[in-house]
Amino acid sequence: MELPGRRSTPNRESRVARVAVDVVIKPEILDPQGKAILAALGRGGHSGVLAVRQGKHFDLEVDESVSDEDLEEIAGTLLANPVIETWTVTRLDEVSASPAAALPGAAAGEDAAVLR
Amino acid sequence: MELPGRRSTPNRESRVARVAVDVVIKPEILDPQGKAILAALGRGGHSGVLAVRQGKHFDLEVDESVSDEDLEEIAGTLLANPVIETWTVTRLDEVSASPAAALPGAAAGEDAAVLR
Amino acid sequence: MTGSTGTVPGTGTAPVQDTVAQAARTPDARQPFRELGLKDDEYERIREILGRRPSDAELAMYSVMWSEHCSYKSSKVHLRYFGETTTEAMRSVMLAGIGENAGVVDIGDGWAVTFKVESHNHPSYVEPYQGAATGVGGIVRDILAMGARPVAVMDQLRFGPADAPDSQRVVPGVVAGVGGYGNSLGLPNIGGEVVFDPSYAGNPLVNAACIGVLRAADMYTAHASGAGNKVILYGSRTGLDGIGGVSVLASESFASGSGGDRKKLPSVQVGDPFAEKVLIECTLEIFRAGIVVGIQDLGGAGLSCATSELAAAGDGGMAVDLDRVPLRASGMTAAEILSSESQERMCAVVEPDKVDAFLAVCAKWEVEADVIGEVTDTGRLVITHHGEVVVDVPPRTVAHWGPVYERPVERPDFQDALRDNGSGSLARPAAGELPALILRMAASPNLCSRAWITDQYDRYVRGNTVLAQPADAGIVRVSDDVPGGPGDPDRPLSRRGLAMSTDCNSRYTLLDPYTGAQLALAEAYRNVATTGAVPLAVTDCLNFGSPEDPGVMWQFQQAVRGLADGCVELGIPVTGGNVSFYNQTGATAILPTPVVGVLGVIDDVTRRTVPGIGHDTGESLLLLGT
Amino acid sequence: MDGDPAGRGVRVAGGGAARCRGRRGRGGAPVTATAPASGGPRIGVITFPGTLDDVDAARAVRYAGAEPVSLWHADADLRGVDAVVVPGGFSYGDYLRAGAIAAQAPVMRSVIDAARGGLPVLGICNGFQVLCEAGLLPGALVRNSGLKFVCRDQWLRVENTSSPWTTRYEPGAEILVPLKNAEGRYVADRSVLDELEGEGRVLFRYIGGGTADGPVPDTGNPNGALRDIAGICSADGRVAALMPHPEHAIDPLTGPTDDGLGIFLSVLDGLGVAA
Ligand SMILES: Nc1ncnc2c1ncn2[C@@H]1O[C@H](COP(=O)(O)OP(=O)(O)O)[C@@H](O)[C@H]1O
Repeated sequence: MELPGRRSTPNRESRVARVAVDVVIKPEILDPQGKAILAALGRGGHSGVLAVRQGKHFDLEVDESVSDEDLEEIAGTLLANPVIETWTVTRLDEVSASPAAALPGAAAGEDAAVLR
Repeated sequence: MELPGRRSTPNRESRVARVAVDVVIKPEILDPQGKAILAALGRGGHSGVLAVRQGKHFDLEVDESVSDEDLEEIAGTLLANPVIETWTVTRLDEVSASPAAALPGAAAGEDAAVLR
Repeated sequence: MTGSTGTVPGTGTAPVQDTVAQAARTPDARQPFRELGLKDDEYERIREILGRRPSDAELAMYSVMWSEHCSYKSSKVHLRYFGETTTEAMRSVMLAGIGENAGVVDIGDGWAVTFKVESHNHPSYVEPYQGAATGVGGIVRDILAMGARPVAVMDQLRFGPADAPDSQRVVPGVVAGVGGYGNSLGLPNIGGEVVFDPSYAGNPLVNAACIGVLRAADMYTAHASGAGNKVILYGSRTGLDGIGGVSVLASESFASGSGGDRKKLPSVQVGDPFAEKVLIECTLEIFRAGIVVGIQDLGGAGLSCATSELAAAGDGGMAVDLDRVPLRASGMTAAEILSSESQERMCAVVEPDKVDAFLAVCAKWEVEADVIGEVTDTGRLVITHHGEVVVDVPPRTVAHWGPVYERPVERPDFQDALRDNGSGSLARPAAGELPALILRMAASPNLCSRAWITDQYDRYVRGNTVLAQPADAGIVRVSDDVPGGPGDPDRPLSRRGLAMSTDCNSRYTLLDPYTGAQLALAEAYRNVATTGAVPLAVTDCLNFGSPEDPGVMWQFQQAVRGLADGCVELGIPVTGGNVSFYNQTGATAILPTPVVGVLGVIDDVTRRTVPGIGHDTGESLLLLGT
Repeated sequence: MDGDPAGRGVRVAGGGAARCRGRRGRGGAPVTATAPASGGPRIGVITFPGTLDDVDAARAVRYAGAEPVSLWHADADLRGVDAVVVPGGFSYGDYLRAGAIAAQAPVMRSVIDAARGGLPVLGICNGFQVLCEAGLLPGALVRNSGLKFVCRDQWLRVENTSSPWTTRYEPGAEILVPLKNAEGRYVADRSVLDELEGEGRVLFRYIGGGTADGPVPDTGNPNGALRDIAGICSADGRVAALMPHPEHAIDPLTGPTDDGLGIFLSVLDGLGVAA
């Protein structure tokens, strides 16, 4: 069974790296979601939270052919919209190529099969 | 002037902490956005990217009244839906209460204030 | 009210701000008026009006208000033709016409309708989703400002070739933006257009229309009268987004630059449809409570426009204290606060004893509201910031004294060749080729199903949509949203409905702008009439290239005349519209695209004609006309 | 299977709740609202900031013969209503997650309590999302698999006709109602899905998009919902929710059919017995 969201089972020999890309709306641009969440936290009694900005978080798995420059390009052209967003790229721990290990708690189940 | 998107200008004496909360959809649940991005990366020649999952990233500023348990509760009851998502809470550097310092790269006061 | 509330922070690091006093002291200080889009003679004119150089804040105000987008400086002399040709009979249905936020038409039974089309072309090229979304947001606020409940939207789209690489970015983004915003407002999308043509490749057109319904007696106009009345800004906070959008983006070029030395800011506005939905309900509740004198939406040119237009339409002056404007960013200059195009804001004039009631309604909807000034009897618009006067101008000079240009008009040389290049020389398909030809045509981007687009738009919400896609005109039942709520037994459902269609074939318009505009009018008129509705009034959105090109001005002049003459012929008035110039890539203009919208009324929506042929066997097929 | 079968006490309003497929959605006079007798059933309709289809839900309640009572998100008082509808829209802009912020509103705390005490509650679209986020129904609704907002006429099969909200339908009835959402894909753990199926708590399943003439082939599930689930209910059946909009199918003038009216008539039948 092919796992969803994966190009193919990577070569067992190759190293697969996990990369996190965080994309946030530029500070001068309105973040209506952050605003709504802050208000909800206030109503819920969490007045110690002073500010909230919401952005996107991407978990990537890349093989060793992907350089840092590639990652910057991917982030800046596809994952983020440079007109309104900024981003950070973080390489996490290198992980083994076993698909099961790459995703935390990825238990095969009915859903995995439906994910087409 | 009251700062927008901020409950109030924090007391200059108090410490403000930055917290990142990353929320991702559980692996067994379809992530159509991640799938679409992976396909677009393939078309764009980035075949070294093997998997993509999209989630949410929250930047919070909290005062010292907010404990780690509070953060867990905020993440688990509001920011994430435990039925479909998992989350991680990361306390970043403690920052001073000066709004300007609260956001990375917030060079001018203008940017930091726009947390709405 | 005097500007005594704020003082310059004594940090010593705060930038010295240009004030009116400073402007008087330093008459020769150089100002970046050209970067703000003002011509030398326009700048001179401002100095003449003020008897001194303008302060930075004044310069910002004049430059946005005198931009093509806000002042109609190139189109004004031609648009007058609409007024000149409107007869008394045509005028009789109009409660408000050109010049108001939107035209208002009497539809009988005490109901009135306001409707308008507007463009958001350039922003939608830069950032398709947000550009299109805020385009919808802007036109909806225009309608709301008339005191009407917005009841439906439509969108008119023009893109480059469907298979062009940039179309993959622009088309889905624009459609998602139109849907994302309109759907979240709960406004049914009842129709529109999509056309693909190479001339739009670097300059897509995103026009959006909105229809609103009000009781004729409840019409509001934007004016600030009555010295002592309070000026209230409510809605979202004012931030740095969209600064320079009007003077730079919506006029001369895509190049950005706000003129000051503030670092470059993106000239995009980000919409918050949720904030707008709440703003709509809050504003309608304010209208219902009768606690407002006049109201104005904040669109292009933000507070510059709202304050100067409100004051100019009133009977005195206005004093505004910018320290009371709730901001999203610290350290904003007066010029920035005045030019910000932050979305989802409105400005109201309220009698002092109604202010508390006004603020209470805002609090109920969790809408931020602040008194930022008051109406005065000075005849001047005086704006203070940090305790100093930064603007002191006669409001009409900002709002209405913009330059008026008689741009050169010249029929292009290519026009004859174009006209003579008829279809006569084209090969005719043999009879046997027709089936394949029809299939090819049906599959072409300009003729194929629009379901990919219309499936992303909510056409059902509010429950009054009687016709929408694939009909040629949309129909909404006049709202039953009246006291007592939907289906109130004391208020039986109205059977009255509104029909609207917008059309434009820009290839026809290129061949002959005069006739092209008339064909657009005729098509929209027919589309409304064939639903069973009676056409009543017209709005338009005139999308053209650079007015500095005499050939484009000729197209524009011809299209206006054609449309106006056609309206006389049909006996229905143009009640308002919008002009969008500078739609070109380099020296190449888009096809002249005068989008025409016709509004009609149907007395009994149950009698509307449903589109399509052959619902029942045995029906006859008749061909009418020539 | 055209026509209303006799003998089940069908109350006809505006052509009656469709138990069947095949009514063509054109023509027909608008149903005149029947004024409910005072003291008759009252059904609450909640408005959150950003709620859109509250006017439609109120209209549907009125069409069915009950009195709609508007309930405000910030007000915990349910005003003594006999049932509650949580309508569609984008409460709080759908920011964060659809329904997440609304689920914490004061009115929802009262709804949760009342539902535990047996008050019938119907969630429509955003209301379904709110009920899941509030823990009244299992599972969650996530982004449509096609990533786009989908507005279309949707055929559904009524899978359970014994819940208080579905008694007016014949077993296996197929109905056509509008669907419009961006986050309508129902997901839940397999064990939850099995439980729902086992207990007959799947109320509606997607069949396909189409017209009053019938579903168009290959258009089945509009959003990737697991097991084609369009609507579910609580163990006692009294809390029910669906993504499609029955309140937009109460009159062929403004919707594809009047098939949706049956939901509102069903709950009134139950209340009538109780009253
Ligand atoms: N951008 C759009 N937004 C909303 N509805 C649209 C849009 N484009 C087309 N439509 C609708 O789709 C249907 C078919 O459009 P079109 O093919 O342009 O019709 P026609 O060729 O008959 O003018 C019409 O009901 C029209 O209103």
